[in-house]
Amino acid sequence: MSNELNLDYSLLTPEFCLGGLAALILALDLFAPRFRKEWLPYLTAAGLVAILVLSLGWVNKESDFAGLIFIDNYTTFFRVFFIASTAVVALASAHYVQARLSNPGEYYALLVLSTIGAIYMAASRELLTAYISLELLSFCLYVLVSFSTSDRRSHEGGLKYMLLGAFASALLLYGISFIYGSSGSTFYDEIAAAYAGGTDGFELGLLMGLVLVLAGLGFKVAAVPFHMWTPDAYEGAPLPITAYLSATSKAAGFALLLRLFSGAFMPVRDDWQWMIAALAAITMVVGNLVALQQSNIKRLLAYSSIGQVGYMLMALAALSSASASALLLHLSGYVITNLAAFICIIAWYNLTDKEEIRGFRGMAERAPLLAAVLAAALFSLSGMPLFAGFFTKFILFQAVASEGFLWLAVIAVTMSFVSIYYYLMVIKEMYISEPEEPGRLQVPVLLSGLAVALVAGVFYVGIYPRHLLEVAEEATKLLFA
Amino acid sequence: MQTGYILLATIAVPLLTALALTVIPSRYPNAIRVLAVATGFVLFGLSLYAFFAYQLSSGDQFQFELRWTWIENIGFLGENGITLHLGIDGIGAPMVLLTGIVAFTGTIISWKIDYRNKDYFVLFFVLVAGVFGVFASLDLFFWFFFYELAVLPMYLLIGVWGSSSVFPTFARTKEYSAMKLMLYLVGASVFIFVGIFAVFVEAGIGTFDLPTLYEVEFDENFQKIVFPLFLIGCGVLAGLWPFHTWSPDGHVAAPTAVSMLHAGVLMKLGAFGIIRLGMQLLPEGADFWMPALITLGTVNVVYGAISAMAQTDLKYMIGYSSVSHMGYVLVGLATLNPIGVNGAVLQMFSHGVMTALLFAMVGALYDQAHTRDMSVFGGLAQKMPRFVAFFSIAGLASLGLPGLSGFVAEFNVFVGTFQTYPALGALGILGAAITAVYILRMLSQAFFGPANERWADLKEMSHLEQAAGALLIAFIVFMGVFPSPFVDRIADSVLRIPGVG
Amino acid sequence: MEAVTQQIPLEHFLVLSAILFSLGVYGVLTRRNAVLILMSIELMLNAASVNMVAFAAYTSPEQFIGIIFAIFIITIAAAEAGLALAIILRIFRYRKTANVDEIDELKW
Amino acid sequence: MTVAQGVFYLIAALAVTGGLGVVLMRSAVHAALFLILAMLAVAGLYILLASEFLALVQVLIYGGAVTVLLIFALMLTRASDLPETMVGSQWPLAAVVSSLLGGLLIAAVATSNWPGDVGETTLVPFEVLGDALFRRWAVPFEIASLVLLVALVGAIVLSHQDEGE
Amino acid sequence: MGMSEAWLLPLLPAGAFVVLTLFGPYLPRKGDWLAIAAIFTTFALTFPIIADLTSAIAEHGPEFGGVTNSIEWMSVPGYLTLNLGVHVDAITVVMLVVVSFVALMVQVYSLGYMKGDSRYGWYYAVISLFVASMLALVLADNFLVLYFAWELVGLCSYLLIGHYSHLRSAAEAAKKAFITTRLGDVGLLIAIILLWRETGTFSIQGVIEAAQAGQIRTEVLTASVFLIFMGAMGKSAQFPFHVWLPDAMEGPTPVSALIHAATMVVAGVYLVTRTLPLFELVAGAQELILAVGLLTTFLSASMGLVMTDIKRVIAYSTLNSLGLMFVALGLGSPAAAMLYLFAHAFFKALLFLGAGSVIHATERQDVSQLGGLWSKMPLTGATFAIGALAMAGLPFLAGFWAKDEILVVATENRAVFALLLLTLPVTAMYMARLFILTFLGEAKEPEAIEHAHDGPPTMSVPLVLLAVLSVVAGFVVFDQVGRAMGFPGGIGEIIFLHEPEVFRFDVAVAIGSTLLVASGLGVGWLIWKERPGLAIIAAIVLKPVHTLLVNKYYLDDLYQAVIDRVVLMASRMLAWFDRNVVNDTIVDGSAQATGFIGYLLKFQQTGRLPNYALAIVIGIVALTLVAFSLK
Repeated sequence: MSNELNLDYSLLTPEFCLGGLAALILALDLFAPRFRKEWLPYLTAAGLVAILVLSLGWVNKESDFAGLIFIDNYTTFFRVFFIASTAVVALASAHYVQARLSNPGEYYALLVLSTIGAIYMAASRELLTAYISLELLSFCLYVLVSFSTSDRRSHEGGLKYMLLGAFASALLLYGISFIYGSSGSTFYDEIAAAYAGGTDGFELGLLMGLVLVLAGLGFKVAAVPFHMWTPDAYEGAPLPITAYLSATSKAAGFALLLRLFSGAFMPVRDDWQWMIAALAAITMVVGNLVALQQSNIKRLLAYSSIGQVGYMLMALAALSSASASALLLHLSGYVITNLAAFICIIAWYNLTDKEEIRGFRGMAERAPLLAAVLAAALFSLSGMPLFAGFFTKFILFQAVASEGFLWLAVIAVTMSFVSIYYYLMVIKEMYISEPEEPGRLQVPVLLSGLAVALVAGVFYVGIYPRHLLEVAEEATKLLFA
Repeated sequence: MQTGYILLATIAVPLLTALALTVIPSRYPNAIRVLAVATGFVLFGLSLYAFFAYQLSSGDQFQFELRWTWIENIGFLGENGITLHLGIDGIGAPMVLLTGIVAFTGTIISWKIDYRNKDYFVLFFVLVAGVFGVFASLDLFFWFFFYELAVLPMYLLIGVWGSSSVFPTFARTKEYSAMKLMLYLVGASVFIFVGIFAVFVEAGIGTFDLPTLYEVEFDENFQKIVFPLFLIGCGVLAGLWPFHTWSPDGHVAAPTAVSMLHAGVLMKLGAFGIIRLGMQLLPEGADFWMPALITLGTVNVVYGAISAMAQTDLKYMIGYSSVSHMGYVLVGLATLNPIGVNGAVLQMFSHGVMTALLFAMVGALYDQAHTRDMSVFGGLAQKMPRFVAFFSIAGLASLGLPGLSGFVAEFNVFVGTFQTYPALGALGILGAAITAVYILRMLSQAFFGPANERWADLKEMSHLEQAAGALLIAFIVFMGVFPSPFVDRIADSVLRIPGVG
Repeated sequence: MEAVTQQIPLEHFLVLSAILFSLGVYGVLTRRNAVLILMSIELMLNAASVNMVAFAAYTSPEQFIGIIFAIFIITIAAAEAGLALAIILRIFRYRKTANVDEIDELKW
Repeated sequence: MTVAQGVFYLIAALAVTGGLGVVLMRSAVHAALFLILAMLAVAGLYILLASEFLALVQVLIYGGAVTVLLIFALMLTRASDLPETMVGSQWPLAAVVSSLLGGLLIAAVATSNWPGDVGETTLVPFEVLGDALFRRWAVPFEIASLVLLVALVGAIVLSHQDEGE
Repeated sequence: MGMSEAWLLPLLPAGAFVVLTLFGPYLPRKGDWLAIAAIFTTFALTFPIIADLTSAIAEHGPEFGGVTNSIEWMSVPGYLTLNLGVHVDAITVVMLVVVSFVALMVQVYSLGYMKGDSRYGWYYAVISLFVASMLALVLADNFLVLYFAWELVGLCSYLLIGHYSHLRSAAEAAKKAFITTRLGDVGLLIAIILLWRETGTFSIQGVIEAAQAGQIRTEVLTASVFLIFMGAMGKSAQFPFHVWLPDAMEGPTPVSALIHAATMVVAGVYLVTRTLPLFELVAGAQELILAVGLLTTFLSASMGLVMTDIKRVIAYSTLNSLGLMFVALGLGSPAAAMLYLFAHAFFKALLFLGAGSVIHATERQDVSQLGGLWSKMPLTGATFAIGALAMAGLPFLAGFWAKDEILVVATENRAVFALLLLTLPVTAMYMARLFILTFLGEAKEPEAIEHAHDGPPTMSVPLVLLAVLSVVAGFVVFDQVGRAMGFPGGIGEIIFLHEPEVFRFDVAVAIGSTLLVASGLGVGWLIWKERPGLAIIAAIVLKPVHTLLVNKYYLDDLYQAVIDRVVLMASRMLAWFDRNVVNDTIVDGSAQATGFIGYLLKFQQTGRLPNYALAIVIGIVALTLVAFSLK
């Protein structure tokens, strides 16, 4: 490392602002109790949107902070991505938190803080920074998952998530130590340079490190067999946090994985490619098959998200510039879709207290808009056209096939076909089954608006995905420079 | 004037209508109906125009071409990576016309739906757009896109507006049928999807544009491996035995207009796909696998016909007869000679119109009688003479009576089959005779004979239904008497398929 | 005096940490009390730190990234312990148990 | 055998003993005490590796704060004397798997020829360390502070709610 | 109007059909006049054609092959061309006259007979369509058009048999007729395509020329010929396809006269006549025709003896006649067959229309309920008697000449000759029986005949015209008759154009056959008129035979059993197989298996944290083991 470190703190402005926003929220919560209940989510969202706009200022800029944090299009992409999804979750939480949770200030503050962790997972090009960012995100999520006082499931989910998370980060750290030991550095580019010079002397150590890193990060993104916390944490967590888990936490894991594997481990591609391919295959299969047997919508979506992770891992296995942008594309499509689905579920839960799939009976009668949006989201997840899922899957699978992993693509398509069944089961309850009790439900404008906006996004990506694909392309271009 | 905007309109108009319908408040059901039928009429007009404005001697393989770049030069996509490339050849033209006819009559038939008719029409038009899209797309991505789009609304259309059937020994709920249909069709798309991957990767030119890919010479072994993917994938949709069981159950459970579109048009997508993706893209693979297809196709014909004979439910009988008739299409395609393929395409059109008529009529009856069990009917001819007349014409067309469309198509198929596989051709003709048996049994049992008191208050079908039926009959007779407009278009394009002729 | 690194091979440190790590893993897998599981995890974290420091000392002492890393590991471990204990205590308060085998309402 | 080697093996023995105690002791409090032993041994290793600062931190934070916290938690959960602290039913499989893992790890580290094995140790001065920590590694440092903040807030929230009940 | 414009003939009634179908209900009198006008014009137009043909024959001599005129219908360029075309030659012309004249008679007759029918207009429409199709059939220059028309006449037959659709029996009979003939059609279609495959043409003349030039492989030709014959057997109700014809009597009687006596059922004869050169090339083909013809003749003659339904008896007599025509064809004399066909059309139509008048007047059609009508309906009785005698073959009536020609031809084959002679008295007997039981003796149900009287002129005029023709039609075989009527070359020449020798008359055969017929009539008179007890005694003495005959040799029952037991059972089994094996087991089974795997897999989620951790470690160990072993 040269001596002239670039310590330009202005590069980190958005995150400082996020930190400030979190502090502001905490402070308001503490000192202005009257204010807190109604306005905090809106304040959070407004602040996040402002920061989002601010972070757009780094579009097409390229710089780094001390070699640790890289501000390039990839980072900017994920800044926007994470801040936006946090904003959505914050808004979606408004009614839920007010009605069911205490300590809203901490809730929103933790959401905002976790965003910083997620962003730096994407931005860091150094293992320590990445690790710490990961922990920041994880800590926030541990707390948020167990945030509900009254719900025993929340405690249990939190406990499992927390302990297993700590276990996984121990594994990750141990793996990182091998990487560090074998390359002499924790900077991605230096690791890559070291490995490019040959790995003959320390093959096994390197493999060990790769396996452990993969396990640690695989845990974060819920790859089978490191996934087992997922359904429990999803089910236990307060609903908006389940949405957040499925969106930001997953995306951040992939952001990290993508930058790490493309930046540091590319020279030893042969060593890890098959591992990820194997994980991808088994993840897709297990996630989708077990989802067939679920009766709780949160658990269903947990397993469905595991299945989706399998698809995304495929792109990682077939790592190339094309598949990386396909991965980003799919990730964005998936998150938008999933958030849309969760908004509907949250709204429905707010109104009816039901989260069993059976509880969605007659939703089309009682809340047609929500039902339509949820159906669209589920269709999108299953990969039906007009919706984002079709295009993103098409591109993703095609990219994987183009890299010589046709067999993985075949499994993916097959599993994607299996997934139709359980999505349709939900749609069936909503549209075909008779409602348990009659009467239209009054859905708050905020949630309806949010749902419509997200589903518009789903359509936009599904019908004219060119822009998003170009953005993803721009974002990943430098990873392979 | 030939312009690809016609084709674009056939896709865009139903989609925009679907969008517009979502805006109309559901408390104006009649406004919704009027808009739907008007759209159906426009689609009919557009497809009619596309069919007749198709120029016979233009020399271009595809006409009405339109190319909008959608995405290119990104990632693995090269120049013209994904383009909204529309165009029809002589095979696509009658298919577009068929879709127009069935969509229009389908909207008319759907007039009387009043349970959530807005949602119904929205889904219906999405389905229609998908079907038009498949027939008009010259880009693998969009082909697949529209294919899935056509499948998308099926679950709800059947699940919400469909009907369950209960028989003494078994029952088929609409949920079951809808689910099976969806899974089958999406499962079929798995094969197509994989085939598309393989073709794209193997071609290695970064484009999904079909005409461009047609220029590529694929390795023979590759063709042999990939062709079955398209064959099975598309074959499922075409009701290929033994992947046919979705179709009778699905048709029975679906609401009338959806059955019409489904049996009439959607099943043709499969056969169309075998031509577009299979035969045109991978001629050597086709050559290698066609003996298998012709065998299965013959099984389809005979198996479907015999199964139809045992049915007591009118719709099931028609459903199995569709399996049988689609067998002719498959057999015709598998002959790989111009006559047989020509016959197959004719049969696609013919069966489409005819089966749409059959389903429309069954629907008209079911709406009044609330049963489709042919053994409880009798003497309907006295109460509903026009209904019976329409039904009989459809039935006669389906048993291949000369002067109606079925004969022209089947005759070509037979002649084509005899050129290469005389024994199978004879079996096919026997299948036609069996068709006569079950059709006539049904007519005799349900419609003739002494009037049954139970049905004393049945009324003649409505004027709307009569209009729809008359339109369909007009095309059945038109093609039966004057097939040249169809054959001229089809033959020209069939002769361009590599490996045929 | 010869540096320690010349007297003791790097592998010895690594093997020691591997043993500690495996013990920690074993503890996580077998202990039923959540607090004891946490303790086993701390053992694993220590093993990782030992690795880091050993690698730092042997392979790139001028950069001492490993040492920095170890500092952070300790920090995180402490925070982790605190947070985990809060969660465990709450579970205990509601269920009167910290036995992870009994905390299995969420399954399947 | 040099002094350093002797010291190393002694410390190693202590560390392993501590580790074994943590995972095997029937009494939870005893296990905690063995954890302290293991951590102190690790601190010894740090000193051997010329990282006094780290050793200090290890003793203070781990040996002091963390362990006390753990013991405190054990007391609060009144778990020390209950049989449930003993091994779970999957211990045979766990034993096999962990020893396999251990074996693989040892095989990996032992057979590897780690690059850049310089063979000399330099003490990292406190000020250099501090400088690096606050300049070069400022970002992780900041994030770590956020992590601590989150842990703090989290712990407060989670226990505060309980009292609100 | 010459032979080339013959395509116009079918178009006239076809046009009437279209107009009647679309606008029938809005036309005065439901448009019957339009149908009759169309058929009358058609009939009138046949004369210029005959004149054109006879002058062409006079000009070109007997080698004149006819005139063909065709247009393209559809084509796959270079592979398949389908033409629509007409071919006019001697055989065609005979058929044209028969069809258009009988059709005209029947339509006029129907004015009275069908009056008041609820589907009067539809009846006329279908009759028009039938005439159009039948004309197209006989005019067809290629197999495709022939098949086209062949199927359409079948359809019209179906529609008309089922005209009284409210009767279960009519609906069933219509179905039976269509399906049975369709089975034969399968053969015809296969033959057409096989021949096309060999020769590349659908043209009948083209195929025959190719066959004669030896361009068709023997096995294909053999197969085709037998398949063509199968089609002919179906349409002409030859054994074993004969079962539909008696049932077809469920239709209105004029329809039976037109379709099931004079025209459609002889289409098979016409087809074989047309393609006889093909049969001649195949060993055994003609013998088969002969055998089938004889068998049908015998079966039907014997069954005619015991039937009591007036129309059915006539139907069996039709079978009898059709059998004779096939015998003639089998003996290699199309001229004899055509001659019989020509004469048969008139007297059989006459018989049916006469029976129609009886039914119309009495509303009964079982001879056991009739009798004594002679006094009430003298005109009907007289014309019916002429028809019956012509059928029996009494000298100088139309049937006589034709039958004798067949016998003359048969003299070359003693066995056949003997068998034919045997049928003569039987035929005469049952015709006598029919006439006697209907018109003579006591009325068995007096109230039935109380108000019976001859029909209105629309019904009687056709009867009279047909009766006249039944008497004189035979004379056309003599060229002098034709010349007298102003046709150059005579009419008989038309029929015998392709025969080595024209009409032969063997006095010995004539006398012999006349004696046999007379004895048959005499026996009939004796049994049913003079000694009615004899019939009862015979029925008792020959009870097994009687039962066998009444039950139609149990053939209908056999067929029904095969259909019920075998075909329907098989189809039910297949449907069961499809539902339970293909669908429920294989399809649903694989879906359930997938679900079951999911069910098993979900139990990995035990809810216990140590298990989760164990899974993670196992995953790591497994990956590492594989990774290490790969190295």
